[in-house]
Amino acid sequence: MSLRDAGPPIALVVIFGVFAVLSPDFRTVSNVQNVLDAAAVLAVVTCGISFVLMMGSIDLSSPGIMGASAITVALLVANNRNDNDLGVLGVVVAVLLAAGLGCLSGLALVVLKVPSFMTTLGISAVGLGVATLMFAGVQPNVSDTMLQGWAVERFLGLAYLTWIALACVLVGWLVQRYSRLGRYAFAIGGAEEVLALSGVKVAPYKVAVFTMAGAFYGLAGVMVTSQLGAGLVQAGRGYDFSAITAAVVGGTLLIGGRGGILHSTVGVLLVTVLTNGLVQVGVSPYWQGGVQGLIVVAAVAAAVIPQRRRNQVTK
Amino acid sequence: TETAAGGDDAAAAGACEPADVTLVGQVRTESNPYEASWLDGGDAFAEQVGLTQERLTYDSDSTRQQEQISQLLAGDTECLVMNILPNGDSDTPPIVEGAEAAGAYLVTQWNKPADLDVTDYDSWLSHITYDGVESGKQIGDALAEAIGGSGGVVALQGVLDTAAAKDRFVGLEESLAANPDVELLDDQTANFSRAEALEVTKTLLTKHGEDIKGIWAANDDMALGALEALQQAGRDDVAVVGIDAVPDALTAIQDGTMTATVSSDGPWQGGIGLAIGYCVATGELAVEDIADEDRAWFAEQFLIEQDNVADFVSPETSEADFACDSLFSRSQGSMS
Amino acid sequence: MSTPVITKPAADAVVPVRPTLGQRLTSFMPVIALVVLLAALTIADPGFLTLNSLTAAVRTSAPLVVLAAGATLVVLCGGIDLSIAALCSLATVFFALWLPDLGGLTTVAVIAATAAIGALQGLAHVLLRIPSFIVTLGGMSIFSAIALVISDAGPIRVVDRDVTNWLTLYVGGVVPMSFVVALVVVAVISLVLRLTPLESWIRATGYSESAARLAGTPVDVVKVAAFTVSGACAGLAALMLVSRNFSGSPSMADNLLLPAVAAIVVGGTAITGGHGSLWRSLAGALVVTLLRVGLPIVGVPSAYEQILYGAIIVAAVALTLDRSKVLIIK
Amino acid sequence: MTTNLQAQPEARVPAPVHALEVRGLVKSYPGVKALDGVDLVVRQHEVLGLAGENGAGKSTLLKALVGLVRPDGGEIWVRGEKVRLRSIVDAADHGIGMVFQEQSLVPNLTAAENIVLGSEGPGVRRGVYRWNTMRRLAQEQLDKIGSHIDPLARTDTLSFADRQMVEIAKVLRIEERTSHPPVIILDEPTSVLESKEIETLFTQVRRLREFASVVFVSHRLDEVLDVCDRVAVLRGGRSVGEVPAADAAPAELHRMMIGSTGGDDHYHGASAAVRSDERSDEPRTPRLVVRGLSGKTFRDVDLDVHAGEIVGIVGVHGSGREDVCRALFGAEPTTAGEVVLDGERLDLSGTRAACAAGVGYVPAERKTEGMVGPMSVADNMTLTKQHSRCTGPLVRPRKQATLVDRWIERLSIRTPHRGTAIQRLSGGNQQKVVLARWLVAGDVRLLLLDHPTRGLDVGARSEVYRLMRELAGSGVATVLLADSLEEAIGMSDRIIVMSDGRATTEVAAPAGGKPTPLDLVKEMV
Ligand SMILES: Nc1ncnc2c1ncn2[C@@H]1O[C@H](COP(=O)(O)OP(=O)(O)OP(=O)(O)O)[C@@H](O)[C@H]1O
Ligand SMILES: Nc1ncnc2c1ncn2[C@@H]1O[C@H](COP(=O)(O)OP(=O)(O)OP(=O)(O)O)[C@@H](O)[C@H]1O
Ligand SMILES: O[C@@H]1[C@@H](O)[C@H](O)OC[C@H]1O
Ligand SMILES: [Mg+2]
Ligand SMILES: [Mg+2]
Repeated sequence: MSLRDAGPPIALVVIFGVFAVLSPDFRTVSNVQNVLDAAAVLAVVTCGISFVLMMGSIDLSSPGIMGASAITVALLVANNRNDNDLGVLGVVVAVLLAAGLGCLSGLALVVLKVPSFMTTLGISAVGLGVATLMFAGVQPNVSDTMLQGWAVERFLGLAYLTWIALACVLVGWLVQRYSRLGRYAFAIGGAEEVLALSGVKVAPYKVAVFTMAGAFYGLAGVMVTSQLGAGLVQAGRGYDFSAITAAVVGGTLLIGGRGGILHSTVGVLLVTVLTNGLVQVGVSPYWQGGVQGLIVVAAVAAAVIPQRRRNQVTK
Repeated sequence: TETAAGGDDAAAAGACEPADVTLVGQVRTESNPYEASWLDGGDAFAEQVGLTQERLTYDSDSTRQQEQISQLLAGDTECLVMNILPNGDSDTPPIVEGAEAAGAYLVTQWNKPADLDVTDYDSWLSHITYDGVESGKQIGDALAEAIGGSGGVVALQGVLDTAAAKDRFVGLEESLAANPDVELLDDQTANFSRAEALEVTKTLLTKHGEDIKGIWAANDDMALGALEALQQAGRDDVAVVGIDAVPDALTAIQDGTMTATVSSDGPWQGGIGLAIGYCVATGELAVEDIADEDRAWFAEQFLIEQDNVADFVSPETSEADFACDSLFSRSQGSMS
Repeated sequence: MSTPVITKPAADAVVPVRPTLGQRLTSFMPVIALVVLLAALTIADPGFLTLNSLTAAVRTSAPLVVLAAGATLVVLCGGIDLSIAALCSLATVFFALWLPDLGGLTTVAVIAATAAIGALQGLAHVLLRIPSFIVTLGGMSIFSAIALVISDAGPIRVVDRDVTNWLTLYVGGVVPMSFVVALVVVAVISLVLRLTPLESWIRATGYSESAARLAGTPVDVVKVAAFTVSGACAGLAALMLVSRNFSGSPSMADNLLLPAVAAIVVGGTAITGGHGSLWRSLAGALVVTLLRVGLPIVGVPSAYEQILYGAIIVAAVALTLDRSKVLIIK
Repeated sequence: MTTNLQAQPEARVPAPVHALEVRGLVKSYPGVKALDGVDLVVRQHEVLGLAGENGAGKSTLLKALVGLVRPDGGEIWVRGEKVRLRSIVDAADHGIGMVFQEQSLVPNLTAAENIVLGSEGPGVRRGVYRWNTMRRLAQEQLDKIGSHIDPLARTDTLSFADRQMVEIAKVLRIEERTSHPPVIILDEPTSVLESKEIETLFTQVRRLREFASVVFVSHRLDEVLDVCDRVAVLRGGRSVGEVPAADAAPAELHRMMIGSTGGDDHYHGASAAVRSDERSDEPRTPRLVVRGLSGKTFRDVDLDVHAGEIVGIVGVHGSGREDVCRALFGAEPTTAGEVVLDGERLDLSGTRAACAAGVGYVPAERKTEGMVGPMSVADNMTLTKQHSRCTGPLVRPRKQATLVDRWIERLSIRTPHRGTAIQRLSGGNQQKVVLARWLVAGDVRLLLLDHPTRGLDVGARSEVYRLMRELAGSGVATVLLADSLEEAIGMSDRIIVMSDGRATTEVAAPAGGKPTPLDLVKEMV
């Protein structure tokens, strides 16, 4: 990591330090575990969105895709609505469905040439619609022990879900570093037109990235279902903007071609530490959102100071 | 320049043929079990009178609710009956004024500014709600009792700018005053949401640890989220209470994992609003004949605990509930 | 200059330059999309196409048009303003709180305040070099918090309706005043851009900020101005909401953010900046409004409504975006 | 000189199979016929030069040869076989590859990845990168051209010239792709290279001839004649003839390009055209006085430029001369120093202040910094001096039209219309528009020109020279970062040599007393 990338990790350490000083409750081992557990779902969503952001596109589809996958998995594993008991297969189907929805936004982008901002917004609505259809007015509650166990059982002090998230980050990092898909996603953000001049057809890679992102959101939807013990249409509410915030705070910028999974993960931790810390130090619930917004802006400002140039373009 | 929308035939009560009546039920979303059951109740009533209900949802979006209603009122309003769940208190006045100008029959539930008086209007037939202060206090007391009268509790508030959230919290404060040994360790909002409640509860559990003996949640969805958090933290010594009597909460009470909830009867709410409107529209009931205390009233509610939960597991609405002469039988009295 | 060294090549005269039919069509696409949608809704429910119904729809669209119009300027500069909806909610609270003291001046005071807040965000963006996405995302949560605190987390009734009443009147008995105001906003801003150097400054900034800067374009001033107008528009939209709801509330307009951005994109304005116009956003806002109110009213069940909404906005953009102006679609 | 010393395939088989043949190629764009029936033959093992004015259609033709432009009519034959080239991959499979006029590397990838991009071969197995193989593959290409850059360096950390080398290394990958002798197209590869790098490139080109055919485009006609075997000339989208390089002179080529016996040879005769020198005796206050200017990449720079004077700054990469220019325009922060323009302190805080004070700047990176691509020629031209098209605060379209048309005429800008998007113009014509931007109002006092003739054809170039002199004649002070040493000498009255961020020497270059390039190079090292 170059000096340019050091801003967000430093900000993370500083914010962690400040909360640790301010609140004895914050600096306990169990709270650190809690922070890591709480970061799990956001980390998985952010894994997916990071590849999209690296391409210079944007993705607002996580609320819909997570909702659809949450309901799907809840209806496929052992539950109170039907006699299904597919177990892991149910998880796989939910993730595949999510990947399919992601693929649709990618296809609409490259085939219809509609900006991703819109295609993903549209797909989010479609996902919510599909989820609402399947929900059909009765809450599907999960009785599958495996899925419930993910949220409850622990290994080395961390919930299984947290280990799943760690695995996702690792996979994401490997994809980014060692796969053509990952490197091309990065290159598309750097200079898409050049790839075409080099004879690379970018469209399949774009579709693949959105598909992969969809799969990550799908897994995140499953994780939320595991945590809540029930399939909720709103399982993904708010994750679109929080994932983007986390990624950007960590240095995966919206212009594309910058940052990556590890950057974004730092951002996830930063955002989660903030949320947790503000409760721990007892900031009024009325002010929490505002203080969090302020600190995010300040953190990004601090991170960009070393990179500032006179004729720099900031969008 | 004068208003174009709406007809001048306002409140020509009782002129409608039963077959000409249009029934509209509007709630936030069909993806919430309580609100979905509300619309189902509306359907049941409609079927009972040989009509269908138009189901509208606005996705917890106040502007969208207003937009839908003004579009609705721009159509044929002569025999229009609306049973509406306003998103928040502030959403009620424009709905009421719109209905009044268009002459559509309106019943609202849950949210209304305290100083807005139903009797000032002709088309706004009735406003129904549950006494939030009362329910907040009831579950507060149940919680205090469950933890043996003393110990620390935390509160999960609803969407901060709704009357339901505020009233219920006032009820909790009353309960705390009556139980001086129960201490409120912390209060946070989880926006009536199960997912948010899960996160907030986890954080509160690490913050206050063993001090937490009970969790007071302003609705059942949050209570269920809190239960998940407790399970994940391996805590089975914490009492949890909520409001709404959604099926999952009732199951939890049966299992003994949850302590208490207060009934809100979704199917009945969905039917009764349409029934009042229908009776007036078809002339079986005149607005002037509705007693003032029935224009804005608290509906009957019950504290549900393990001993009486069986009575509430499958809420039934009967045709009798919606008969024009017994519309107000569940009233617990006028809103003060 | 003396002897012309370069001979004029003959090729120049060969092909006349005239926009092709296709090019002409693309600039009308937003309107075409609107008409097609209206026709489809009418076919689904013939009762939908009545004067009353259209009047209600344009009245409904007014705040969205104003919000989208302001934010279009920011988008044209290559940025984005995610704070408009939260700022608009905050402005409704300001209005309700200040009305008892300021009376008739409240309108001016609220719009000035939101313009100033917009300017502040613009300054933070250009001075601290933080992406507008982040500045305004932060702004969004900060404004919500402020609104929540100063309103004591609840709606505030507006009892004195005289100040906002004019917005609820109808011009000629049919055209809602609030929509007329929205049209005036779009027209005035568009004209000012067209008639002054502002338009080329904004486009240059949006298409290529560094080239614009090196050509001496006042890039920073232009951006701050765009955020200021966007803020002012949020204030004006707040006024329209208050006139309609008789109250201010800390979350009143929050849900208008995505529809407003959708309106801009559906109109065919490039989210990457440079290309687009306020007229397009006007058409886009009408399309979005028709979808929001039309689908449920013609009886589409709520789950299908969301699916249709998603599919139609994507299709609409596929129709309206002029791809010759936007080379790379991100 | 490189006359045909290398082995040419002398064996004249009855019907010689050409590496590449183009017959009657046609391509129209809205408002312009870019190719109007071009015929062209590229023989096996030759270096073919392609000359033509800006906008003559060279790039369009070459893009058609690599499948990027779909021609409206005509035929392309590769090694005796008629082909349709649908994409760049298609062309590569036929053994045709190209280095583009505008740089085309992915800035945030490594040089190695750029070199193998799109044809990674064993560098990627089943979608998985094998970094070591990738580096080796890239190193092989870099070795071919003797470049020493680190294959794993991120491309955006490389200098412009190094990036150009990466581009050439990349196109040479085509050798690996086909068993036939490839055709390698270089569209203005030298316009941004230093003389040493140019020599390296030429060595490469000559090496390539042994196993490939090369098509080479440059506006430096002496260079074209130097490296090529044969030169074909395009004019107005038509082939107007060809000459063997051995017995042609630049002037002759130029005549073919413009279709008339052009005037004097401005390219070589630049130093002759110098204005009155009576003023050199009496001392005057300089128009621009720079004292002790320091910034990130330069220190303690002193510089005087008189009204009507052209001062060239020369220096190698990293000499800091570009940044000095940018600093004077307020586009680069300074840490110390004072700049006075016409007796008034110049505000260096931003570009706008500089513009207002009458400073103009033409950046070297035209595509990203010089122009706003999708905007019209007219709007690009009046972007800076808005008042030139306004009355009060209001834009007057008629006024703008008249003004812009006058400048289009005056600088012979080839554009279908003033309303055409500037990105549709050829590079040279774009540059003229960018230059015109500073002239439309007639109020510029100091012009900072960073490679103002980069990519311009001979005619356009002399037009720009003439313009610079005319401006100087009207009192404009000019700072010139020239495209070549010859240009610097020819155009400047004085030359400042910069190295390592400092102005080291000053060399007078009055008309009649010009230093030789060698004199300057001595000062530079
Ligand atoms: N994409 C395009 N759209 C419209 N016109 C174009 C396009 N590309 C090229 N042209 C026009 O075609 C003509 C030939 O352009 P081309 O780029 O081939 O010239 P060139 O000979 O390479 O010039 P230069 O020496 O300046 O690079 C020019 O008039 C140019 O404006
Ligand atoms: N070693 C050298 N021998 C001969 N001429 C040289 C040498 N180095 C530089 N020059 C000449 O000096 C001038 C500037 O050189 P250069 O090519 O570096 O320009 P540039 O690419 O714009 O500069 P830079 O890249 O400084 O950052 C040119 O005219 C070039 O021909
Ligand atoms: O749970 C309900 C909540 O969703 C609504 O906002 O208000 C009433 C509550 O009981
Ligand atoms: Mg060219
Ligand atoms: Mg150089």
